[in-house]
Amino acid sequence: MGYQHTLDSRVWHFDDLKTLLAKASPYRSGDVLAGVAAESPVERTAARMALAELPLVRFLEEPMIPGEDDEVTRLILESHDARAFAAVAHLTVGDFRDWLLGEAADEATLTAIRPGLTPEMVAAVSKLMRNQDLISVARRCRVVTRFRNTIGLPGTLAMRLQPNHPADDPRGILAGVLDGLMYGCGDAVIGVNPVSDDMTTLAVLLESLDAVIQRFEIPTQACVLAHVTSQIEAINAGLPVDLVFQSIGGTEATNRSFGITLAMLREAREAALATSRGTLGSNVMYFETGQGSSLSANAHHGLDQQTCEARAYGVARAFEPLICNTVVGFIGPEYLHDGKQIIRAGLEDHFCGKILGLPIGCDACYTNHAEADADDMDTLMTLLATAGVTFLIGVPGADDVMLGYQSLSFHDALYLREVFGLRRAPEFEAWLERMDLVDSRGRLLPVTSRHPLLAIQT
Amino acid sequence: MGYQHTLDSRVWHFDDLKTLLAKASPYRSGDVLAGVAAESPVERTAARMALAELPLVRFLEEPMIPGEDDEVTRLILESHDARAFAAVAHLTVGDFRDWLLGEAADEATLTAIRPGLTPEMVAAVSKLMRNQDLISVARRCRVVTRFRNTIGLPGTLAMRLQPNHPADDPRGILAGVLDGLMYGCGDAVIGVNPVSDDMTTLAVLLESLDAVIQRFEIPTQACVLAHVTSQIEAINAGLPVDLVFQSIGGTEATNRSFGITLAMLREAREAALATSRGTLGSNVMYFETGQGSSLSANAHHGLDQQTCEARAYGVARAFEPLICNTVVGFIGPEYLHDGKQIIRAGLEDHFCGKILGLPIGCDACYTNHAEADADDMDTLMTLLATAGVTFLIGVPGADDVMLGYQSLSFHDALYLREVFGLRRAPEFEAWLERMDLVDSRGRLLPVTSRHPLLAIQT
Amino acid sequence: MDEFTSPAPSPPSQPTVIRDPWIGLRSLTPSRIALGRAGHALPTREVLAADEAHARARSAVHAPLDLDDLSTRLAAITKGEPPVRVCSAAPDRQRYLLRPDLGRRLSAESRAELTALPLEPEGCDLAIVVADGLSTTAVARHAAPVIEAILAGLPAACRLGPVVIASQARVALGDEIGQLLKARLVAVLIGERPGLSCQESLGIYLTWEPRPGRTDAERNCLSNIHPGGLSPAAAATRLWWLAGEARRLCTTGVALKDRSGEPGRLG
Amino acid sequence: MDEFTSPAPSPPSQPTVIRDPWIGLRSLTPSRIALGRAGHALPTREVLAADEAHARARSAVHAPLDLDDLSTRLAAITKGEPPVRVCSAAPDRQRYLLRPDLGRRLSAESRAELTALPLEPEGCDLAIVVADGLSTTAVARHAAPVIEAILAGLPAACRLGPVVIASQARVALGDEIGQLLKARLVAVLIGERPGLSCQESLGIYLTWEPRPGRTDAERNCLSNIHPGGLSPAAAATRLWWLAGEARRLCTTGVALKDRSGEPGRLG
Ligand code: B12
Ligand code: B12
Repeated sequence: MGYQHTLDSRVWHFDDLKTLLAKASPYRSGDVLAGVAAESPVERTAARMALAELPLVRFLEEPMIPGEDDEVTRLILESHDARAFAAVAHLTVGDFRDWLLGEAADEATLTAIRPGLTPEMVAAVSKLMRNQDLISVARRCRVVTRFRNTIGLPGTLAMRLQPNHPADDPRGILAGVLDGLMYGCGDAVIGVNPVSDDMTTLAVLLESLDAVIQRFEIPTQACVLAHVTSQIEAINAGLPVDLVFQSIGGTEATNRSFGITLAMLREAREAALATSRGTLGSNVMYFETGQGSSLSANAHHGLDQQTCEARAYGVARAFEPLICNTVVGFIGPEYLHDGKQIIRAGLEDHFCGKILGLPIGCDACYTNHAEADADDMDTLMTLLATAGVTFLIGVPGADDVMLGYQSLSFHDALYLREVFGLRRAPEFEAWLERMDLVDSRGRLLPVTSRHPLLAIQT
Repeated sequence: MGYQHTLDSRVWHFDDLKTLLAKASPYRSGDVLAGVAAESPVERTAARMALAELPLVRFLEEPMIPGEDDEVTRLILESHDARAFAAVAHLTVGDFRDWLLGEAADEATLTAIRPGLTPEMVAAVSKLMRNQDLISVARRCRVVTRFRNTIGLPGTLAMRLQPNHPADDPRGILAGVLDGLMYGCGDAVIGVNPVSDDMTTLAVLLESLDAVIQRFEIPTQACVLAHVTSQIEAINAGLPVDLVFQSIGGTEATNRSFGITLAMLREAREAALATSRGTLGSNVMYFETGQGSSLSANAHHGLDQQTCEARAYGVARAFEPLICNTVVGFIGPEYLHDGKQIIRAGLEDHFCGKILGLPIGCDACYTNHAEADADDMDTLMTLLATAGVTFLIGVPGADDVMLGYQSLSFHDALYLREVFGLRRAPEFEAWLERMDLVDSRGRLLPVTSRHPLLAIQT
Repeated sequence: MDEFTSPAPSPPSQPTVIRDPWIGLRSLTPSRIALGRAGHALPTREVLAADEAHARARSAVHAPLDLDDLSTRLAAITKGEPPVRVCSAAPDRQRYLLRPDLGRRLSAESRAELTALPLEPEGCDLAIVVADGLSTTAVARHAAPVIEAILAGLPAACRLGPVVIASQARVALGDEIGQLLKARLVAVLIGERPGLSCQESLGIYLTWEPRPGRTDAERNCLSNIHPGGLSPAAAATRLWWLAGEARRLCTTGVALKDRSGEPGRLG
Repeated sequence: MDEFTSPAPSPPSQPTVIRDPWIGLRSLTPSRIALGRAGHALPTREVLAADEAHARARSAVHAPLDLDDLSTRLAAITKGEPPVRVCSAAPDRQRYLLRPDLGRRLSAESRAELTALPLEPEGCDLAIVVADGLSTTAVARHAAPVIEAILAGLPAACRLGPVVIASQARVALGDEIGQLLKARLVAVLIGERPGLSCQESLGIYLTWEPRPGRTDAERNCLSNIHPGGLSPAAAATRLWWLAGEARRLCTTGVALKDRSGEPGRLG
């Protein structure tokens, strides 16, 4: 079915729903690369206007990727809850934005409608929202998850501690872990990306992180971000796997290019649940996503990259993860060209994830081939904290020496805590206080060289 | 005297202090236009490193524009307070940044050192600060001023209501005033830019604004932003002038191109003080500034535009204004090319103003020839609110129909109040509550067509 | 999956947009008042309207000027020579936007052409420069009627110089042009930057004894000449009032206050 | 005015930067640990150091590759023909960065050249492609030693195809090259994106039966080959282990798990 809008006495046609959505997206290098972007600001505006008038139900009637071709579409449609949708079923996309910004959309209502919202509806409305809208609606959403601590409580911000090392050296990694813990980071997860794909490295890293957590009784969880198949193998081999990680995308073909299927994710989740390692809850999955991966894998079916991304959240939420984050500026300028595009995408991703009910965080980051810098990250993290982001990622000095990009530093988390009065996951912060690392208000205390954690390597 | 720094075994030379500061500035179209910008990121870094090692006292020893040539330099040096400076006199610019971010720099200390800081020192340190630093230091500064209400209290954000009309029609202007008041704006000032420069228009507008304020007993102040000489004439003619406005720049030659001298500002202030129209205090001046005006007037003496801007704050604070704002994206892309540059400049200006002790606000804005959009304004205003900005400017629908640019809308102020819990000047908010426009928490109430303010035109 | 068309369990009661009861005041101003709100935010309708206006305003900055058409119309009005066309030193729009210094200087060719113009030795009293500035639409629509109104008020003793059309021009380009034309006064009619609601606003900047180096403090300005602002007739009236005072005081700028509105001052 | 040199009334007591007592652990990792803090922020020193590194990393992305030098060195190592040079369809660095699709296809000329190469009819077992990727420094520094180590471990039965140097190349360019060379396996040595601390990291991507359309799930990867990461020797050992398994399983990618580290698995 086609769509159209008359602007300035010119009629603009849009062949189908995915074209309409793509043309209504803010200017973005990845959509230009895909050839789906609007060709002029006027065409973009016409698409946005046509989109505003589209009833939300159209997204149920016209799947953008046919279910026959795509298990993600099937997952989305099969899990759609018509009763939950009823509260907004009469709205157009434009009215839905107004409704979301209005008083009716309080925390309870937003929670209630989640199962009725599809990723495509959410992507669509986000395209009509300004940065401020993305912030003000997201901050009303609350998603709380638990494994060994509680993530997502009001007034909190968690941090993934990412202590990567270019040779997977366990001692080097522990040095990074220590650095993060001393700066009060690590409640979301202590998560290492292994350079090497081999099973021995995986085993060594899993055991070494587990040993630290056990020894210092840290109320947090570890993760080694190998391929999900390797992690399943590790669980089966009896290795200590807290969270199972996987990169996911918003189409079946993207996931295939990542070497995964939904069945594999199900298998992984069940394997992890069976080990019952979580003390407070059973959110055992950790996902990463990011705009551009579908296009990069030539698996976007003509969809714009932000709609693909929202569909990845549709995948993620089905597995009740403890945490899920967009790695927003991670791939490069071909998908998000500069700081402005990264910032906008970060806010969109956070909004879409939150409103779909995901415990979504963000790896606020950029590569050295993109037109971005640390100022852009300051901006993005400040906006995300305002929007109530669940967690962010911290790397020593913001410099990931293995992945070759800049995320946030542990210091950045302290800035956000000071400025917004944000606390950590309560169990983790209580531990920090017990360890004399923070005071009762969560602020860093001075430490001496005799602090017990400094014996981490022994 | 020259400066130098060795980087990667190459020695970088900087002829003098102004060259060093200019080259240490973030990339900015205006500095490129002036031919003073660093020629490569490496040169910029070298300049920043050299600047970090420069003792603050150098700024007292080496005025960037000789006092003989420039009354602004003289004003800055003559009003410099060596005792207040003593607390930081031993620091280099780099250490000064560290010191500002440290615990020693609490509100009281920051207030105490103000008279010891020159605009150049402040501009210099801002060049070593990331966006987050500009935010976290600025938010510790507090500047409170009074005329008919109290501006700058903790937890508050004031708004200038800017109801311009392309034909100076008083009824059209009142419609704009009403719109702003109904949305809870106007505590900083109700300030009209007249299209016409003629004295009759000035008189009509002054009387009409005064009549509204009197009739509804609004605890706020009005201003008609004609040239200061016209406002002095208006005062002398007995017209109701609350605040005296003037655009100012950071060099004598800039001010000359604006048709003003410091003596004229002194005369204006004295004339305004003599009328004793302020009920709570005697901050009678209103200034606007903005990066680029010195270069535009060919009056920058080879200084970078941000240092010129900081010097304008040196001028402003000498006149104890009620409010002063940078009009940050107002002129165009030749000075601030895009959203990123506007955002950065806005944060710099706010930081520099605050730390010098100015009640500084921001006209967060952009023109249609710049590479910026409403998303950038959302970002900027959110960052500024985080930084504790004194006031912002609101225009109906963000569209100034006379000046041809976009500022913020009254709605934007509501967004900031909701997200950050920011209140208005207390006297003004109490009035809004008395008028049944807001509830006890400052949130907008529904109104009917019988609301007394709607009779504003009669 | 297809229950979504079944009756909603909690049918919506509140409207999604809160309306502002002072919407009737819209006739008084082109400002975007009484827009209503979605919660605290601008309603979708208004966000999109602003969006559209932004796209339009941005393209107005780049719209090309039909020089031939304008020349023809101006020649008809002045009933004389077709206007002289000059270019600033800014070679194209992109550089014009980023290099105001170039927009304030004549290109070498234009300077040569103006220098070579056969002028009265004693010069002229008023030179009119039509400059594209930031809005060619403003110039295309209003330069001709404004000049017509100006000519209609031309005092007998006033010698008018040639009309000049300047491309990629800033206000200060009139200083160099005026000097080369030996004008005692130059009036630069220039396209003001396009806004969301009005993309055709014309300004007039009047400078006494124009020459490079004049500051803005030494000019007077009439702004917002367009259907919603100052009319051509009113602009011309004010212009002649200011021109008269300029001649009397031998200056323009801050020292020359516009009192044309004071009773008895006009005409 | 010159009292500023007089003794400060409140002389500073605290240091401006808080140091981290675990600074000794720096020897264990190239990570930026124990940076200390100014209040909660990175100290000026570290902000500037990161700044410098950023400038350096950004220029590394654009550093040109000395193709002649690399060719000569590779020819010396392979003791054979100089490597074949090809270009992707991305005509320059700027387009390479924004058009990964072009970086994954051969230019028409390069395709024609490869097609015209005189090849053994049965093809080869392993083709090695040296691709600039995002870091020419990585390639310039480590491609030669890595290839030397690979050749040192070359099993007797393994027929090596010509070495190809590919400019403006992405990983997947190896699929087309490998297919044209009739290679059963292609190893793409590629410059990984430069980071703040390391701008010379080389990656190897191994693909069984390369042909356009292969997904990343069908490759194996060895990453971070540089002095602080994997050594050329270790990379070669792993590569041959993976190559052996690939031949055995007739696949690379997710289905092929690297177990070279398990006791008894290697050698
Ligand atoms: C960017 C990147 C990604 C992007 C790729 C998208 C893109 N368009 O670039 C995303 C985020 C999607 C990604 C995903 C994954 N990645 Co990755 N990725 C990288 C990274 C940071 C840079 C790659 C690079 O610069 N390539 C060079 C450029 C010039 O060439 P390119 O053609 O543009 O790059 C292609 C390849 O890099 C490929 N790719 C990316 N990751 C992986 C991983 C594997 C195993 C393979 C075969 C290919 C591959 O994707 C790109 C597009 O085709 C590297 C780390 C590094 N320092 O290099 C890790 C890295 C290669 N990835 C890694 C891993 C483990 C993964 C995942 C398997 C994680 C997971 N558990 O799901 C997934 C899935 C990979 C897949 N099968 O597609 C590991 C590989 C470890 C190993 N020895 O096998 C690395 C080394 C990082 C790490 N240590 O964790 N990755
Ligand atoms: C941009 C702008 C400025 C900028 C100019 C810097 C710059 N590089 O552009 C800044 C912020 C510095 C500025 C300052 C002032 N401005 Co102003 N400005 C404008 C604005 C918004 C746009 C001008 C434009 O598009 N010009 C066209 C472009 C293509 O040409 P340009 O060569 O780049 O522009 C030059 C002129 O615009 C000139 N200029 C700018 N303002 C003024 C004011 C006067 C009186 C004069 C003679 C010249 C002048 O500065 C520019 C650089 O030389 C207009 C409103 C409008 N809708 O046009 C008001 C406007 C022209 N300014 C106005 C005023 C009052 C002022 C101030 C006197 C305010 C004050 N009290 O201090 C000051 C000082 C002006 C001076 N003597 O220099 C009034 C003029 C009213 C009148 N009829 O006289 C206008 C109409 C706005 C208003 N209604 O308030 N302004």
